[in-house]
Amino acid sequence: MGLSEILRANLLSPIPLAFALGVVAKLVRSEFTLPRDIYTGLSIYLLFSLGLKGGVELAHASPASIAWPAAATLLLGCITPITTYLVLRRLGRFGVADSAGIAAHYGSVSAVTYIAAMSFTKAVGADAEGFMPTLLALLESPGIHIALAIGAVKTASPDRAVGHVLHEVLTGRTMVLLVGGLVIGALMGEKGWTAIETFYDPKGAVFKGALTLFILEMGVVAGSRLGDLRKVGPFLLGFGIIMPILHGALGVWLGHLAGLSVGGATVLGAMAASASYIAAPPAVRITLPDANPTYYLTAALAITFPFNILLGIPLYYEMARWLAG
Amino acid sequence: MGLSEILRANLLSPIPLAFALGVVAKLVRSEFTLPRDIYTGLSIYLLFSLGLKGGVELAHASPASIAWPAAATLLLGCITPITTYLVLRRLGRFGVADSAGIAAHYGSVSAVTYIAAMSFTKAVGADAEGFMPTLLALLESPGIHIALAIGAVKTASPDRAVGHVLHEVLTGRTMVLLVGGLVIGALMGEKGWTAIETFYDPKGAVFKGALTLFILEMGVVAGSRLGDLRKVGPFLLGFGIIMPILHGALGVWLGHLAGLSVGGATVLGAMAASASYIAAPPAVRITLPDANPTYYLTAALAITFPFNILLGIPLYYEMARWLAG
Amino acid sequence: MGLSEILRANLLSPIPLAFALGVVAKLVRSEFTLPRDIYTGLSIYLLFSLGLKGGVELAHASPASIAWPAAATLLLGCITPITTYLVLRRLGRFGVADSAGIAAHYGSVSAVTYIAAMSFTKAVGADAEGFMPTLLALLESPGIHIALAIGAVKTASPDRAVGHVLHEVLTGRTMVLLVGGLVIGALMGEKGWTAIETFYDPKGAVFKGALTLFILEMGVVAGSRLGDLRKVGPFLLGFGIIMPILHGALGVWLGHLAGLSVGGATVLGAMAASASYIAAPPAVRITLPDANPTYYLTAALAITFPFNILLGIPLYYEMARWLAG
Amino acid sequence: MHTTTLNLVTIIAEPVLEEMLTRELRQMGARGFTVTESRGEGSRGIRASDVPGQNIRIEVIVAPAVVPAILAHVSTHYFPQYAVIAFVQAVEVVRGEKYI
Amino acid sequence: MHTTTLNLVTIIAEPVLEEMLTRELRQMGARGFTVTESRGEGSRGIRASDVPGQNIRIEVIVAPAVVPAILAHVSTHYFPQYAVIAFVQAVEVVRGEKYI
Amino acid sequence: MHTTTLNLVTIIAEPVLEEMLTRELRQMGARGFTVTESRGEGSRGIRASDVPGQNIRIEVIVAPAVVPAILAHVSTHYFPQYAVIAFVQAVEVVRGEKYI
Ligand SMILES: Nc1ncnc2c1ncn2[C@@H]1O[C@H](COP(=O)(O)O)[C@@H](O)[C@H]1O
Ligand SMILES: Nc1ncnc2c1ncn2[C@@H]1O[C@H](COP(=O)(O)O)[C@@H](O)[C@H]1O
Ligand SMILES: Nc1ncnc2c1ncn2[C@@H]1O[C@H](COP(=O)(O)O)[C@@H](O)[C@H]1O
Ligand code: NA
Ligand code: NA
Ligand code: NA
Repeated sequence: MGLSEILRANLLSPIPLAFALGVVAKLVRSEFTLPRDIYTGLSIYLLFSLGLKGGVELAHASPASIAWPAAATLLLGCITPITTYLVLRRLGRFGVADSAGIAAHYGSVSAVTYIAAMSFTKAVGADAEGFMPTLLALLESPGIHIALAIGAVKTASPDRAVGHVLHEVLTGRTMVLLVGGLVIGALMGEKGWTAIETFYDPKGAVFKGALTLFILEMGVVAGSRLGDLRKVGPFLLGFGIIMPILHGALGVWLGHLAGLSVGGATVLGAMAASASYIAAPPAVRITLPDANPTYYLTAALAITFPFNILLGIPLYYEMARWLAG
Repeated sequence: MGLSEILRANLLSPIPLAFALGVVAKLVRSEFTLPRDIYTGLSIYLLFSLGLKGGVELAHASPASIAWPAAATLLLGCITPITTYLVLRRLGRFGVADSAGIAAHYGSVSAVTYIAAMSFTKAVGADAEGFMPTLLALLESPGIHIALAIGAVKTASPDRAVGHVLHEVLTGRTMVLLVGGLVIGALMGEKGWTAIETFYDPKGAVFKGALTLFILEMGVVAGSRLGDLRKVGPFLLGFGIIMPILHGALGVWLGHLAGLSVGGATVLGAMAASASYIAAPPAVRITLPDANPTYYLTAALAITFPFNILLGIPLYYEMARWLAG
Repeated sequence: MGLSEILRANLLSPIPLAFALGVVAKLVRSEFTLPRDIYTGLSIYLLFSLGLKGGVELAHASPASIAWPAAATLLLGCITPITTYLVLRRLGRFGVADSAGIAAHYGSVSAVTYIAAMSFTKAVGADAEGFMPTLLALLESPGIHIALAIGAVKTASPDRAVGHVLHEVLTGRTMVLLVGGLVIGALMGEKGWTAIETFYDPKGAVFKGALTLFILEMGVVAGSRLGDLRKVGPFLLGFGIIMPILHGALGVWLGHLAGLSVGGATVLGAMAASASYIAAPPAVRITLPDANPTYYLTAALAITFPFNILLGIPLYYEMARWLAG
Repeated sequence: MHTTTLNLVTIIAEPVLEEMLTRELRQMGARGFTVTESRGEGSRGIRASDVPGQNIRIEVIVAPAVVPAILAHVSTHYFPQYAVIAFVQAVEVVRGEKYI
Repeated sequence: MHTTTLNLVTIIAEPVLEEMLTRELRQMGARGFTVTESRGEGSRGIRASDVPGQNIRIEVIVAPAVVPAILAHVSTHYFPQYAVIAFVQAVEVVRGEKYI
Repeated sequence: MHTTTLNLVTIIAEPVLEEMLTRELRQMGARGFTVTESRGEGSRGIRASDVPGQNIRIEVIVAPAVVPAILAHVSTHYFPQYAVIAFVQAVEVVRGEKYI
């Protein structure tokens, strides 16, 4: 189908619609919100599902087939925080702390954007490789570490916390559930998996249903940041859309070189284009207190995330198709 | 099957049994209770499910087929709060605040009673129309607004809050999830729905299972109000049973006139007969501080709700069958 | 299959793996943890599922077939707290309070160990009787009552609380959900059950999936107690492994005499071998303040529970097979 | 360390009153407030939430001059009809100007 | 605004003690109490909940005359064996009679 | 009932600071602390959590001698860049030695 149909189909899929509902709820000043523990519980469930399924697939995959994609992912984890930092510092004239803080977000990855990309590729019949969750785990922390390192070096920041914070990122919820899930999934094998598949399968209705509720709340959170869009200024607005496109293109291209399918390259592009809003914010808040949270939270949550799930992913898909010729 | 069998089948279905268990737990002074966030999470899930499924059905329904039922529903939303107010004020000799406060509850609707009616009609093989959730959304707020307006006019109540409160009702959890769900459901269409059906289908096991837990907790809450039954006096006790029957009959009749099936008329009757205990209480507490919460909470939760799910719904069904001749 | 394969299959099943992940997360000093309300909500769901399914099965079972197994279970509920008390007091030279406190834990039962035993027996094709949940409910409280009675008699303990505490145990979450579920399950029958089976069936994917998350958190909790292993001393370490084996053997043997199948005897053995960590701790803390919680919590959670799900259950299964000849 | 003596007013109230109370406190001169979920019992058991006894605990640091107005307000608008209590303490704060 | 000076006794304790403590406080003359969930660390790490460090924070406003009895009670019945602390402050309240 | 007069320092801060603050408080001589989840508003709305306005409320009972050090520490390390406030009160405690 053509781009326009693809876009339309994507916009009318549950993920963007649930996100829009959350935003609208905030716009009409509704007090609706998902209880915090439910929100956390859903994110735990979603991440663990990704890990488990990824582990089951990993057991099948040949090391060779993963090696290059893994290398490409790590490379993205090193490049994207630096490009982000330089663009903001040089072109955007942002301070060191703000530039490094935002770089930590864009150097990491958004699991929900990843999920949206996976279901998009499936919907258009271009399934990504089964080992993608492994790449998701690989992309989570390097970018944050590099960005915080840049920040620590460039600022006379009180490093009383840095070491502790890096450890927190490495042992955070996302890593425990993704990596832990990968190991469990790989060890328990098909037999163990089939017994819990209906509950944990990322392609199943339970996962998709829970995801819809989670994204509804993400919409509420993003909606509460819309007011800040004015505060962040035009440069960051543009940055929040153009940077993902550049990182997305880079991700798709590296994925292509690494031998990923069209679907796989699309998802890797979406991962590179996405910005973390779970692991990065607290880490940045503690190590770069001078970085303004309004900047990095608004850019990641209220600009880049919606752009990716609404338009970015189909765009990266087109890029991947074009590269695949 | 005959009424007695229907009653027996209804009493032995999960909903009344779970409610009874909750009440019994309270009677034996058990400290069992569902964590508050879980309770809220479940209600969010249940309401969103109703909205989504209703939206999918709505996409199929012809405007014509809904017009009259919708009109009938709105009419009920205007009549029931007034009848409630007059009965309490004139016959019951209740004060203005108490009468208006209780009217706000009985003028609105209980989503769980609606769900119980839907599964009852399905069980007896008289499925209600697919667009019923739309009617549920329509009946939610008018009654509250009218009752509070009566209260504001009749009392020299500090209206410093009324406007704000009406807005809260219109943008409350129920409305966001029902209306928002309806829109999403209608937009995503069959394709989007089938991907999440197992999770959200109100006729499915996940929905019914979650509902059972939710009602178990409702039983606990109602059980903690049994002690108040003595406080509310004989009139309110009778009111909590007779008023629903009258409103139920009116709802069934209007539903019948509006062209609803036997199942649809039964459900509309149950909606009219039910009393809200989610949206109404806080609204009344703020705008009518002189209204005694013990009255409206006990009547709605400990009298009318159990009556409807145990005996009321089968009764409304008999009325509908009788009208359908 | 041989014991080694059985062990291996058991170790690589989701339950032990999820538990291990939780422990490892704590070992790497991760701050990961399931929100408390989610943890509570999951335990409520799991217990209610066991009760409902057990009730459905109970409706089929003949009183005769349950009588002896029930008697055997109650007997275990009277013996195990006393053996525990004597072993700790005489051999272990523990104080009265500590001995009675730990006895209250080992005299009761761990629902998760029960579930692990049920799914183990199913996995090896030796399904246990359908009425096992009834036995689980029977074993919950007698042991706690007896142990606390011993403690109250032997110490000049302020009995200002004992009566109240015993009531709390009898009306606690576990009893409400298990007994209540049994009654509801028995009353609603097959028809009611099939409507919610996918959600509540303990052999289904939803139950198993939720269980995995619950056990992941149990691993975290147990992991946070590993440091205490040093504090409890060598005797309690050995006790936490040898006592279960003895109680397990006793349970298997009594189950065999009571006419249970190999699977049923295995599960009864696991129940007898297990130690409660939900109902017992608060009861002991209030009535036996001199008992050191570090002892009973560490023994039950960090020693006996892992031992049972990793090695104990397969062992009890071998015993049962051997007895069955 | 230079500190200033101000007043900490604690208001325990039914949850439905949170938004109204905090808005009014700001109007009466509070520069901020802290809300904590709590539960409790008192002379009057009534609540409009189906979680009986659920309360909110609002803490607000203000200049002593503002206290009488706050107490008068809650006394007239809330004490008669709602389950609400309020109490005042003296507290030492740094950056006293922040709260005035 | 007429206010009365009373005492606010705050007791931080293990969750299992909530029901017993609040019941006893009422018996000792408290007209009400407020409970807040909290967590903490102190000299004694032991807890009987598998959520280590979970605590409850009980606040009770009473007449000064009642304070010694409360402190004596918690000192003898709870301090030795449970993770419990208590501290007292003076507070100004409206409707002083409400608490006595 | 013999009691000692000590100081209760209450710090309201962004959640991300909890571990750092409690560790530093212990280093400065606190024998324990109590943390309560809360939410609030103040002059500075910024937060690094996507739950805006979520706060923690740290209570620590210490000897008066320790208070200046604590206030100085939060003033220099936290007030400039974080949403943090602190206030001090006098409290009567039993077992005064427990906190020193
Ligand atoms: N003496 C008291 N000490 C502490 N808190 C109290 C006291 N009396 C009332 N409260 C709190 O104030 C709320 C409302 O009190 P009341 O209006 O008496 O029902 C109660 O739910 C308690 O949380
Ligand atoms: N110095 C302190 N400041 C504030 N809270 C404390 C202090 N010491 C103990 N606590 C609280 O009292 C509880 C029990 O203290 P402990 O008996 O010392 O373990 C702790 O979990 C803390 O919540
Ligand atoms: N005047 C006040 N009274 C009570 N709490 C306050 C006050 N000002 C600030 N706070 C609390 O301190 C936090 C940080 O304040 P701020 O740094 O002004 O944003 C707020 O979120 C409130 O929880
Ligand atoms: Na990225
Ligand atoms: Na109604
Ligand atoms: Na046992």
